[in-house]
Amino acid sequence: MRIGVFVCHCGSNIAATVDCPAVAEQAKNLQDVVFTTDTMYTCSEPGQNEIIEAIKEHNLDGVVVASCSPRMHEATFRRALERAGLNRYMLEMANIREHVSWIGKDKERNTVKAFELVSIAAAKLRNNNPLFANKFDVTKRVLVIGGGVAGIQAALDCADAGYQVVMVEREQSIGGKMAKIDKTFPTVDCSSCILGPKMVDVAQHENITLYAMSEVEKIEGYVGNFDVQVRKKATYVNWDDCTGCGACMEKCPSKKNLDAFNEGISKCTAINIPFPQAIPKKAAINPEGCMMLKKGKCGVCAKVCPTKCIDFEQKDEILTEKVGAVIAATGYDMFDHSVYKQYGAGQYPDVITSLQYERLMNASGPTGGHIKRPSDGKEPKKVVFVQCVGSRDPAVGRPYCSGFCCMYTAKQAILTKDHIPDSDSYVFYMDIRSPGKGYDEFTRRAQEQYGVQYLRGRVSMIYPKGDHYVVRGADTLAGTQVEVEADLVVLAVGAESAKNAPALAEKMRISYDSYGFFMEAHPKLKPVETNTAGVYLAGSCVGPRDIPTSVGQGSAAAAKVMTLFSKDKLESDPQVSSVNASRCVGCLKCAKTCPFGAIKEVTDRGGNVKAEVIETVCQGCGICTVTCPQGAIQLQHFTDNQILAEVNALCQAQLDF
Amino acid sequence: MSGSTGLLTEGQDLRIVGFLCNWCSYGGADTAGVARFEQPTDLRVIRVPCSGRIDPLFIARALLSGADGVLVSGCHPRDCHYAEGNFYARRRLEMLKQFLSVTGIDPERFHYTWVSASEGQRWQDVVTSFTERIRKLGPAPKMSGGTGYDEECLKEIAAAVSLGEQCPCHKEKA
Amino acid sequence: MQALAELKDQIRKALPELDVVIGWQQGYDALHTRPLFIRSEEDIDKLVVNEFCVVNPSSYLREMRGGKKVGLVLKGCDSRSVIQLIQEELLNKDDLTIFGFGCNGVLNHAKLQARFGDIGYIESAESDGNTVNLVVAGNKETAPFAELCAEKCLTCSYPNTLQCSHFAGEESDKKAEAAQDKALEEFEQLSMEERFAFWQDQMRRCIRCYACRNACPMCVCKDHCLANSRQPKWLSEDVDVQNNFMFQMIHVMHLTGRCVECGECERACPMDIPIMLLRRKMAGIVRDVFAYNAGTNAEDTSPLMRFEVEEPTIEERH
Amino acid sequence: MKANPVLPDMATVMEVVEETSNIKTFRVRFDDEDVMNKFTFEPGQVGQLSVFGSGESTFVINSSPTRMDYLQFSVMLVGEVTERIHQLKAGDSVGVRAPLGNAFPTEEMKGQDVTFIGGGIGMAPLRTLLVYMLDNRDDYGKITLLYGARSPQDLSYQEDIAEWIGRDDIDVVLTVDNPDEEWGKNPHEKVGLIPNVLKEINPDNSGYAVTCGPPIMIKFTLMALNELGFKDDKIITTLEKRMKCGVGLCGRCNIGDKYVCVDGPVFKYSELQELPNEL
Amino acid sequence: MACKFISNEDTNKWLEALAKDHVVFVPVEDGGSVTFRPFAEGRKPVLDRMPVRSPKEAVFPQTETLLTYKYEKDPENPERTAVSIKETLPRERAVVFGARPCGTRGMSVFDKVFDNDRIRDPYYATRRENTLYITLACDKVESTCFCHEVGSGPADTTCSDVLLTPVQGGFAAEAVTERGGKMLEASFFADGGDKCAEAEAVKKATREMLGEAHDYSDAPEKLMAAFDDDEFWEEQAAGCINCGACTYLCPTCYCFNITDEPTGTTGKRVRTWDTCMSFQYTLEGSGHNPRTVKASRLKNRVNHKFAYIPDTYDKHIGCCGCGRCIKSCPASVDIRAIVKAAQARSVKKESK
Repeated sequence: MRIGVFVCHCGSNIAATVDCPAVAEQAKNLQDVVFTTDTMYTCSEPGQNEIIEAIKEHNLDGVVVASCSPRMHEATFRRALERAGLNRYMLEMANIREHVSWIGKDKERNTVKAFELVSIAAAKLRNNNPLFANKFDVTKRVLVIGGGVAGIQAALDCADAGYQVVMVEREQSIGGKMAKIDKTFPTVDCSSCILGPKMVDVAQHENITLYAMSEVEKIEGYVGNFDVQVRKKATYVNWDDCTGCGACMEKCPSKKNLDAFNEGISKCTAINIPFPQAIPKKAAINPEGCMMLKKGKCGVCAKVCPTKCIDFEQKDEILTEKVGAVIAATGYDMFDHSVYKQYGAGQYPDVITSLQYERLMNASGPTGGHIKRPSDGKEPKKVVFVQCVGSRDPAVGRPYCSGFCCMYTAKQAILTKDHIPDSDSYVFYMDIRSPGKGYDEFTRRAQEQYGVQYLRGRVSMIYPKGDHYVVRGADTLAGTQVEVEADLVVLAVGAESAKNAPALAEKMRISYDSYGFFMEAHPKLKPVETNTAGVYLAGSCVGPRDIPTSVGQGSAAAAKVMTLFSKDKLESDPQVSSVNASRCVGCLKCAKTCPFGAIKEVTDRGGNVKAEVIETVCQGCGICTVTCPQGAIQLQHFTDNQILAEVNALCQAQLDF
Repeated sequence: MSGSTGLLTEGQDLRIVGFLCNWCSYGGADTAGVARFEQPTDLRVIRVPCSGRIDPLFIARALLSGADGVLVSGCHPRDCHYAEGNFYARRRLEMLKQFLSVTGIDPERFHYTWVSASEGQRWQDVVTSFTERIRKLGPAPKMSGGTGYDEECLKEIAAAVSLGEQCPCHKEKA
Repeated sequence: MQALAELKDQIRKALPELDVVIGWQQGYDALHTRPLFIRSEEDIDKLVVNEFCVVNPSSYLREMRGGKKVGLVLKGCDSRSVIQLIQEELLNKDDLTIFGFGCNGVLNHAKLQARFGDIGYIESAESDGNTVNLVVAGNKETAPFAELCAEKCLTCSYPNTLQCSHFAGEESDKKAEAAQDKALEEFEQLSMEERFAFWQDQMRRCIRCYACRNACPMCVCKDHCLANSRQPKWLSEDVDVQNNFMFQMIHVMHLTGRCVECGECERACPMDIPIMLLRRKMAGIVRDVFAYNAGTNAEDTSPLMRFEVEEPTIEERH
Repeated sequence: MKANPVLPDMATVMEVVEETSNIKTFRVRFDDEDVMNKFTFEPGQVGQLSVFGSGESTFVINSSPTRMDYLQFSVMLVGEVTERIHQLKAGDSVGVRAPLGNAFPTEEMKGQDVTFIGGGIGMAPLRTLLVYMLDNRDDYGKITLLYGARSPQDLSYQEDIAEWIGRDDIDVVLTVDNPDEEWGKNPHEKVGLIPNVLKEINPDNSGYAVTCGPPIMIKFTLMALNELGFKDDKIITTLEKRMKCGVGLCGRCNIGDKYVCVDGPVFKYSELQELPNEL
Repeated sequence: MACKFISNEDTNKWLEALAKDHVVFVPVEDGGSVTFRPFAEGRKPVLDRMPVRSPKEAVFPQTETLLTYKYEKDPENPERTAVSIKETLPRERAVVFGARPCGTRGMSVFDKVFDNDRIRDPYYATRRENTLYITLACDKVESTCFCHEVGSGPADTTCSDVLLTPVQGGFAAEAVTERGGKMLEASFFADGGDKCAEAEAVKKATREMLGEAHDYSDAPEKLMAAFDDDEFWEEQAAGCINCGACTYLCPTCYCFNITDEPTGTTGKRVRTWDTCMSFQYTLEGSGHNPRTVKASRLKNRVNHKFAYIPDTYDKHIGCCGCGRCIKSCPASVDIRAIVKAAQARSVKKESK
């Protein structure tokens, strides 16, 4: 091998505390080093040209650059090598700036250290091999999981860009939480008025295929080439023919079923369309309530259906789709406040959740927008809002802030005053978190303009007294215990990860935190990417998000997908693991520890089990290399021999000749 | 095999080998550099993609070959670039850490920790305190000697060879 | 011996369904047994079960992957290795038939040798479980069993074969009260320097014959051990203290959370190097940190093959 | 015999020829001119090539003793040592221990027809004998070469082949498994497995057949030669074994009580049949 | 041969005297086992037990440096690198004291292979020339002893320079070679007197303890006849775990590996004991391996000792009968039984 060593002065950044010419001179003695030099700015145009010329002139097949951090300029120098016709992986860098010149003033010791870092780099380089990227096709279709506002936005952006979109929605209609909300903060405009048109766009867009009442069963493959199985749950209604006329709902005798869309504050029929603006507007039978499905008697809906689309024999259906990218926008669920025994454990009819309250206020809700107590239908005059129910409370395993409760509580308090002008509202809060455009002004308006009384303190107990409730809590500002009598108590429940989110994460081979929220590839710099290439995130599946953030992330994820799809072929990073089949004993421990599912079991010609790396899925972490007891699976560019060469260069005693 | 030590000049710096993951700790060390946080010069860093790539045996190899200390750092648990690498690393490294004592290699010579890319200050603290610790411990005892001809034997050989041709019974045959 | 007769009976009944049954037979002298591979009826009578049945028959399983129906006569300690291999999916439990019995412990040749001179001079030895009666160069000798038995028997928690398909004779009650490890405790009284010097001296004696590795039932890499590889090259061919010790490190690390402490490595060592100290230490750490006992639960997962996001038993390292 | 049979002589790489994607030919000269001048060997003998720090590997000396400008070794990339050898460039130092082993029975073959059948890297030992015979052309009868490889790009010694095709005192037939578009335009370019093409050529069975190549090819070529009526003691092949010392000490290349490194690598088929079955 | 006497006390003094100008390998207690180590202050020879390791290591150490090399850059032009190599012939003078006759006899195989008309290995030959063997005749036998069956015996003098026989109060000493005779001129030796007769009686008694000798003379032929009987070899090898204990402890096993061990720009080429029981031993670069299964590897070891060496070297059995391979085998594989089985196998086949 013929190695060239380039020691950069970085102006005086390195040269001030490292004797660069001495490092270059000493490096001449290293094995296989045939050329060394020191340059003022190696990364500059002339500096790079010097490398290129030296490669050609001295017939180099490997280069060590001693300069700044590889995190800074590795890509730069790799390109320089390529321009000179060398493989980009025949470069090693010695970080003599951040790790040497900038952290020590002793020039003599710095110089020794710099030389030794060059030695390590050269020792590793002697074990480097040219690596080549594989090219593969991209299926330019995207799967969007979840039809909430984030998913809708992502789907519409991708579809508008001309890509096919497959949207999978677990519920009967898309729209998500936003569809249930009455008004949005801080503008207090009608939620369904702004969401509705987008939902219609989804239904009508020629590039979008929507599967409602469906869930992702399985995802296999890798970026650009995912095979997705979708389970389309039985609705007992042939949706191709259903017109959403609602005739069935009118005649259905089973009318006491849980109305999930209305958060359980009202009942609905067994065959149902959840709300008038539902997309798709199709009826579905709840098998738990349907007399025909339970007892084989009834069938009224089938009789009244004008298109004869009722099918009691319908079964779940598995569909397969090929996509190149996945956007997960599975949203969140509401915290179940029944764990709070002191708040009545969900047993008091007039202690309700904030989302139930939204349905009470909503004109399309069960009360037609009139606020009525669930217990007796009376209009409440005193409404107490309790914040941080299931937020910022380690005792219930929810130490995080759900972020948006402060805002919606203020909104609900304001709306309460709008609906019932002679009412009084009280809010128990811990802190008011209102960062955002117009947010703080909004909470202030609730207090100052609408006279909502904010009490800073936790509520310790709610108990019924006569036909109303006593809310006992602390007022930490006044330093007293307070008791407020309420006709209705609204618990501002926090957000938690969607049910089954961990299971879905495992299907997508992405990670999730201990609360079940999906992990982004980097919380700051890669907020919508995951560690699995081709899988992106949007909205509250990552953590509680308000509407504008969710919409923004939907667009961001769509933009990532479009970037991915802008290429006809993808290149896989060759710094991935590779199995030496002749050493592999097929124990498959590597496959068991791979976080990405990048290792599969194969059988060789002799019938022996071997491990094989799916190069496009492998992310190059090297966990497998450590797991493999035979050292048969090696992470390219960071092989055992490469790292051992570095260790030996540092520690091994040199034999006297 | 006696011979000069590896690269590190004896007497001056100690041989401290660092294994740093590319995404967090190597970045943290860079951050410390950018901020000009002064550190002892003894540490030599080997960059690996992930702490999950660090085979405890690399550390064993370094310590057996004569390293005075080994410092490993990765992303904080939960912040692994590869999601799970440092979770595996934590278990593997902890096992080694606790095991070392039985081999007679002072476990204090090995330390593993977590430093994020933003924690330049912390990196400085980690390097400084670890280097101080190793300085206190001094150079590590070295493994030497082969089978058969052991240390004692080598001395004997030297003595015998110095006698050379004086050896009475060999003169005959020569 | 009741158990032996029952074992033979059970094997005889099961043999038609099996390709081979591995057990022990008398070796070249009174103190040695050797593995027995029963393939036909007439082999069954060669079976012996006594305090010299030191070999762990499951070490031979690695050669038998691939659908062979294998029967094994196993001591309690031996059976743990099979359970661990099943857990690692290296064996198919349906291919195995385990014949179990209650073990009263086995004798240790190195201890016999240390006490009575060369093992080759001991003509016979018999144990009733409490005392051992020997003939050494024509003279009769006796000694307490506990002083001559394998170290593992002193700390044995599993004298009866685990997860066996057939159990012969009575269960053994030779369970050690507390699994305290006196030898290790004693060793850990030494200073770091003394320990280092100890291993330096022991590793000087190692001849790198790899008997420890090849006798280990958990070494499943077969012919592809890292130690014999040049790509990757972890070890030099130099047989010296550093490389010899490095091999022990490799073995211990690869056995972390897998070692069933059967002691075969140390027993196989022709130089009698006490390498089980290292393995017992590691097994102890695994027990302390992960509350995991290798080879006792085939449904479990070895600690290094999994993780917890929060590790309450691992001190956070700052 | 040299004083120290395991001590190599220092030599320098003069030239490197890239034969195929994984075969390179190295031409080396001893550094000590005296050693170079005194060096002799016979066709078929092998040498150990050292790259210090990686080790030694055995290769046949595929130049001919009739042309002593340099020693030539062809090296296929298979492992650690060959990887380092492939990194050698002109001017680099190597160690050479040669000659080792036995040679082709060039005396006994005089006056006879000789058919060469080579496959892949197995052409190397044939090349030395072939060049030797061409340089002593009058001593031998009709010479036929059948050389096969996977594809046209996998044929080594292109320069030599071009020369041989041009001569009228040797018949050359080349065959490949995977032809390209250019292949087959000349009559000596065939497609198919070596044993099949051999039967097609049907050489005169009274002479010698020398064959070398991968084990599976040898197996079927020997069968074909038998079928064609060649006598067992006139079929010659070379064996390959893992070797270390090359001088019959280290033990590993034995087949029964014979050592491939001293009793081989050249064996007659009749001799092979005498050996225990452990190839 | 003249017979002399040395008292136990003087033996120690003699060793001290020898150790002044030799490396004197004596059997000592070494962590529970007995091995040969250089005689030094505080190391007490153990002469009533057979050493675990064989005396071959004095002349054929487990790791022998064949040469060292160094890559050196031209200070003017780093493109030019010179490699220099240095032959590292051993220079030690040594005495092996207290090896058993069987172990010493092991050298006879080495002598034939490493130093003959065809080839002379200078590393071995130099050490052999510079090493004296003072061998100790046996007065006890072990269950694994079978020296008498392979042409040796408890008082075999093959390859020894001096033979000591334990007698009351010391040793009867006989010179076997001329240089051995020189050694016995040392002042520690008295005339043998009636100790000589005592020694002869000890030798005779020990030989009698061994009993009748099995005849291995047709083993080469019978083993070769069994060569292709895979079932036979699989059965014999079933218990073998393919470690190298037998070969490394064997006084006659001489197979080795040669590898380069680099340390930066310098390094060495070493010769290390290798074992034919290992898979790597015959693994070829192409991945082909003529001995993939342990049965074929065990077959090679047995055949080498009982067929190939006798066939090549005038019926000299390549086994010295010390029994180390049996005694130290983790699975108690018994080479005697295997050869006997091969002999019996043929009988069975022929009788059919």
